[in-house]
Amino acid sequence: MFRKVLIANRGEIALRVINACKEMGIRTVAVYSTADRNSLHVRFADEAICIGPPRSAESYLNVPAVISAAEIADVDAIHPGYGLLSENANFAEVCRASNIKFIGPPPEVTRMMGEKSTARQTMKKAKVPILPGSDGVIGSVDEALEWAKSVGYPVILKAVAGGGGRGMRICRSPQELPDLYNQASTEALNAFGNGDLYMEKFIERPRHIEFQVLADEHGNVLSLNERECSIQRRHQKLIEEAPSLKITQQQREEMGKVIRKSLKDIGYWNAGTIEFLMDEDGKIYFIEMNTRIQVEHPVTEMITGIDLVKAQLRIAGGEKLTDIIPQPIVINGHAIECRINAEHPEKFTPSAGKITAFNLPGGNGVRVDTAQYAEGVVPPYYDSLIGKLIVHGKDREEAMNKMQRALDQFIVQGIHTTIPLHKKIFEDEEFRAGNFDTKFMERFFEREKAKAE
Amino acid sequence: MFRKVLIANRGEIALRVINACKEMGIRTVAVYSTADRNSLHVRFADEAICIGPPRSAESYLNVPAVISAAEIADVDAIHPGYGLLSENANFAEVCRASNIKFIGPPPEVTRMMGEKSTARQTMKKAKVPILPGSDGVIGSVDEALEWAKSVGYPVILKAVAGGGGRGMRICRSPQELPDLYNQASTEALNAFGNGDLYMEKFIERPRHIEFQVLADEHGNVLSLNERECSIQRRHQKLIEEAPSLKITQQQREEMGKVIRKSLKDIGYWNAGTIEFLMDEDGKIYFIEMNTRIQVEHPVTEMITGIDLVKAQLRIAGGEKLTDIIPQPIVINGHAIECRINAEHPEKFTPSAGKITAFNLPGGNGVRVDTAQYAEGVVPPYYDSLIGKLIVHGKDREEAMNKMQRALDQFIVQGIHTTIPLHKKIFEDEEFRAGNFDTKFMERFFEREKAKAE
Amino acid sequence: MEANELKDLRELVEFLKDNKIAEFDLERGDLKVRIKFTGPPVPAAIDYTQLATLIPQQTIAPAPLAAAAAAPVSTPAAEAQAPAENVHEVKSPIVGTFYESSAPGAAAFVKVGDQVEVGQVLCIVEAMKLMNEIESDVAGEVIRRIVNNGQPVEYGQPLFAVKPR
Amino acid sequence: MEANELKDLRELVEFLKDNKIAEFDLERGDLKVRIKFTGPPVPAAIDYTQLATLIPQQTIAPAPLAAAAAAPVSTPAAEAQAPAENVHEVKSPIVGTFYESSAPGAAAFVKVGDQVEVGQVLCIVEAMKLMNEIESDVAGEVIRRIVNNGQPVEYGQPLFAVKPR
Repeated sequence: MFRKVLIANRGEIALRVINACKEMGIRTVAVYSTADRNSLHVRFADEAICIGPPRSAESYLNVPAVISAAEIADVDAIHPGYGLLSENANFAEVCRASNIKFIGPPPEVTRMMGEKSTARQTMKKAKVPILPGSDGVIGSVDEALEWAKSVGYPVILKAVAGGGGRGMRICRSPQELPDLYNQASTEALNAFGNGDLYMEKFIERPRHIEFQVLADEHGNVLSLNERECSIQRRHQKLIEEAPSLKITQQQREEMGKVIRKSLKDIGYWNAGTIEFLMDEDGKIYFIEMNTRIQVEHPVTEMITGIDLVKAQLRIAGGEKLTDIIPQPIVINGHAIECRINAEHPEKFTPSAGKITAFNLPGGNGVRVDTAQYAEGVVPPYYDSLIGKLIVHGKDREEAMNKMQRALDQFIVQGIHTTIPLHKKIFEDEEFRAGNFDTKFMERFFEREKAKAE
Repeated sequence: MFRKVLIANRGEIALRVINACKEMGIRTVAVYSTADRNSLHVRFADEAICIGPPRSAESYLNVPAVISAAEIADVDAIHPGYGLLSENANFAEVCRASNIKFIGPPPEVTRMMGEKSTARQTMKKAKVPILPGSDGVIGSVDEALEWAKSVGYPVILKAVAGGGGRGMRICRSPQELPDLYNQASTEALNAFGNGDLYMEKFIERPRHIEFQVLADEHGNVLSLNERECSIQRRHQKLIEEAPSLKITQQQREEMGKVIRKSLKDIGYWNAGTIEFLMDEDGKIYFIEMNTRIQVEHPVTEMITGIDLVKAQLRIAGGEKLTDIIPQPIVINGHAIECRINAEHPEKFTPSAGKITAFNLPGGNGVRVDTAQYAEGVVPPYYDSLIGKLIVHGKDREEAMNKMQRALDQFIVQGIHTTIPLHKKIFEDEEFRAGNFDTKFMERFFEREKAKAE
Repeated sequence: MEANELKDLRELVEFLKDNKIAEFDLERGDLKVRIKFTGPPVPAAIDYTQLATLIPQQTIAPAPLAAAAAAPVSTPAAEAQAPAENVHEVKSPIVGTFYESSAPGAAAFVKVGDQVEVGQVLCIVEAMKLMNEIESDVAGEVIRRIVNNGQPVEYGQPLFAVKPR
Repeated sequence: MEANELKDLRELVEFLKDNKIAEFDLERGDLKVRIKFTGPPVPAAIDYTQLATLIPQQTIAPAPLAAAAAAPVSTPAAEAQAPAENVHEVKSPIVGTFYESSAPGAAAFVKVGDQVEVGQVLCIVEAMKLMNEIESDVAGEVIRRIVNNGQPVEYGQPLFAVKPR
């Protein structure tokens, strides 16, 4: 196992990785910008090196600074956390060239999965279900009608040269298709000087489902089953849970097989997440792969009992999955995570500043991952996540009740947080019934607005 | 289920019960002394009633005040926590007379188990192994030699009228018995005016092992297996863990059977703990039964996944164990608890006062049960426990490592706590090897003293 | 400055602190004094990280008690009012239910305007079916009855305001 | 000022500090006293709930860095010393290893006592095999080299003390 690991990140995930290392007897090196001098990841690492001024580009994203720190501290490996340099293939390559183990997949795979169309083609080849698309220009209304018939309505027409919603039309029946096709093509021509269109299957009310995977460097792959992450605002996840109410045991097992085969084909290793959209019929379609640990990894940890960050470290250390993970993987109860962001709970404006009171909930089945503390400061330079509140109950009902009592006891003063928003979501009937999709928050805000009037 | 429950306690256990009630949709009523006006159990209960001045005798132990509060708040039931009124059979009787459900065993059983000799006889009758004793006066040296031979050396001679160690002798061989017998008898005669002696088997290096039980009001009893609580200072437990390294699966199952039968015979219900001493050969002997929830209940919760306080509430609500507890009970990993006391870590003098900084550890597998907070005050009137740090790992090694990193992150300033002591214990080789007994702390302090010199 | 002036100043500052005064100016004849205390109003010590004081304290005040009572009751805010100068509050020594008279329909032990003596019974607080007579711990005029007949009261809750004589 | 006046003043100031007074004016006849304490609420106000400042900060200071270096190094305490008045510290703009000369055995770019100009190379900080020349951002006399040859330095770590002219 590694003797010493540098954590190229900040905030709760840096502390999460430090904790895993400490519990494994690995020495830890934190890096930090001058804005984070008093942060807990600096406080609790064995060593800490200042790598630059507050702006991420000059510190946490500064590859030479991070690598220099790693060389000076003489570490064996670097854990990138999530965000920042975690999916930067160049950084992984520099690590390799510097003879420092990058704790993540090989740079070639990261690069391949970072290109959306390459990833799509790769997954398609590996028999992972992907969202049906025309994979090329649809030249005429007739061709469009035929393609739509083959995948079923609704479909979406998109400009090949497009972006920002222009040249885009959602089409729900063959009757309206010809007009919409012509409108979209004209709009695209006017906007981009190119009227070419392509088509995709459209999901009215998709759920966001993702599968956690672990793969060792010896070709073994494991699916740790799904997480449900449909509660999002502008594509930012707010609440995640596991398991999903909508994934059947059969689907879980089938996906496990598909994922094992596809990632073995690709040559993937370490932790990763494959993201899917689920349509109203419960069918799921690949959208993208994240080649790193995710913010919401704790919900999987709670129901499987597997420490994913420790698994990452052991995989990078060359161990085999069979030695790391007791199998078969059993799902135990239900876990939910709320992201606690330093944001105004209604306007979502970031809220940096000094925390004046900080009370963490505790007790049975409650986990808090945070690097904040009473009298800590939330600097304005980085993302707004200041903590994660995770609960584990014997079923979804118990987990929701636990979350409500824990949210009541999570007190942050001095800055705004999303805690009041979470409290309202956990009182929402649609949320509690579990019948939601990625459009949930839009409907929720409308309901809240209606209530307020 | 109950509509409203009064919690007749304070501190972390009051908050623990409040949390369980909240998660079950039960309304909570806290009671408090004027010294606890700003406590979190008051803050987080739905209602709170001041029942008297700081001294426990005039508030938390004041039966009329507690019952009045219960009547005024119109509760269905009272949860007594641990300590205070929890093993007061009179209180349970007043509850019954007032038509308020007491969440605990019937007062008759509490009373029976509170009398040491009755409890011993009861358990003996129910075939629970008890520490061999002469059960009466040993009238002569010859009788003493005969009895000692029947149970094996060492034995202990005790004055029937005794106390405080006078008239007490540990005897390790038949050669030394006659002299010791005469010395003890003379000493007893001089001290108490009565030279009568009785004898017990003596265990040189006992471990303290206890079994957690749950019983419903329909005659069903379950053993939730053992906890290891040998790390004690002057009979105060400091560290508890589960499972015990020294209990074999066979012993666990045998004890389960014996316990089920004996508690059914007694007519026990609700949660309870049966305490044993284990001798050097791994044989265990009943010493006493606690007829309440224990401080260290979380370690059992962590490895069984069963919420003991919720189980107490449901049992008191009349439910059957088979509906409450998924069976069979499986032991999952290893859990350890450190009691964080407001005490000087070497002198053990209580340390009341204002907390000026308070940082709780979090992350995977870490649970904190506390009612303290930054800027909170530890009043001088009550016991010194201010929090419990519980960790859960896949094995004892992981749990110990997790405890070490969590202790490093548990920061309390303004008062003294036992955190520094715990840190040292977790570095101790004897503790880490698990080869300890209830005399561990004496040896530990000697080693520490030797190190310091 | 002379010794006794420093002594005077000491006294002045103590007085200002006791009265939570932040700034003080004095001009008289040729004497001018100006004192300004540091930052967060000096002696007051607003302990604003005290969670319990930060948060709406519906649970700490007797609000739930009040809510539990059938009779319309005074608001906790009113109950929590600081006693005005020269008014003594007789407080409940136990948890229970407040009664102004010895039996339903009987005359109240005391009414506003009455002169009461030390040891005179003011009311009853019932706890566990026991009627506990609450005696005045001061001699003076009853100027306000703070709780309503039949209302639950907690330990230390003010029952009567009495102007001592 | 006379000796006993200074003594009086000392007493007055002690007194004001003890009482956390920020400003004090006194005028009498021809005597005018005005005292105003500097910045952060006078002497007390240690922000003692700041965890990061509370705890032995071995990890925040460059101690581990220093420990990692083979060469004997100055203690972090010394490095952390506040610069004396009129001394400018040239700080490392990057993380890396400090070298006083362009090659082993070559003469140091500068030595104590040298006059340096703005833009003059003072040393090299090596990061990822790249030799980064560090230029002076002030003109003046080099009065101290703060780090040792071959020592790792972090961002913002003082390298030289220069007395500007």
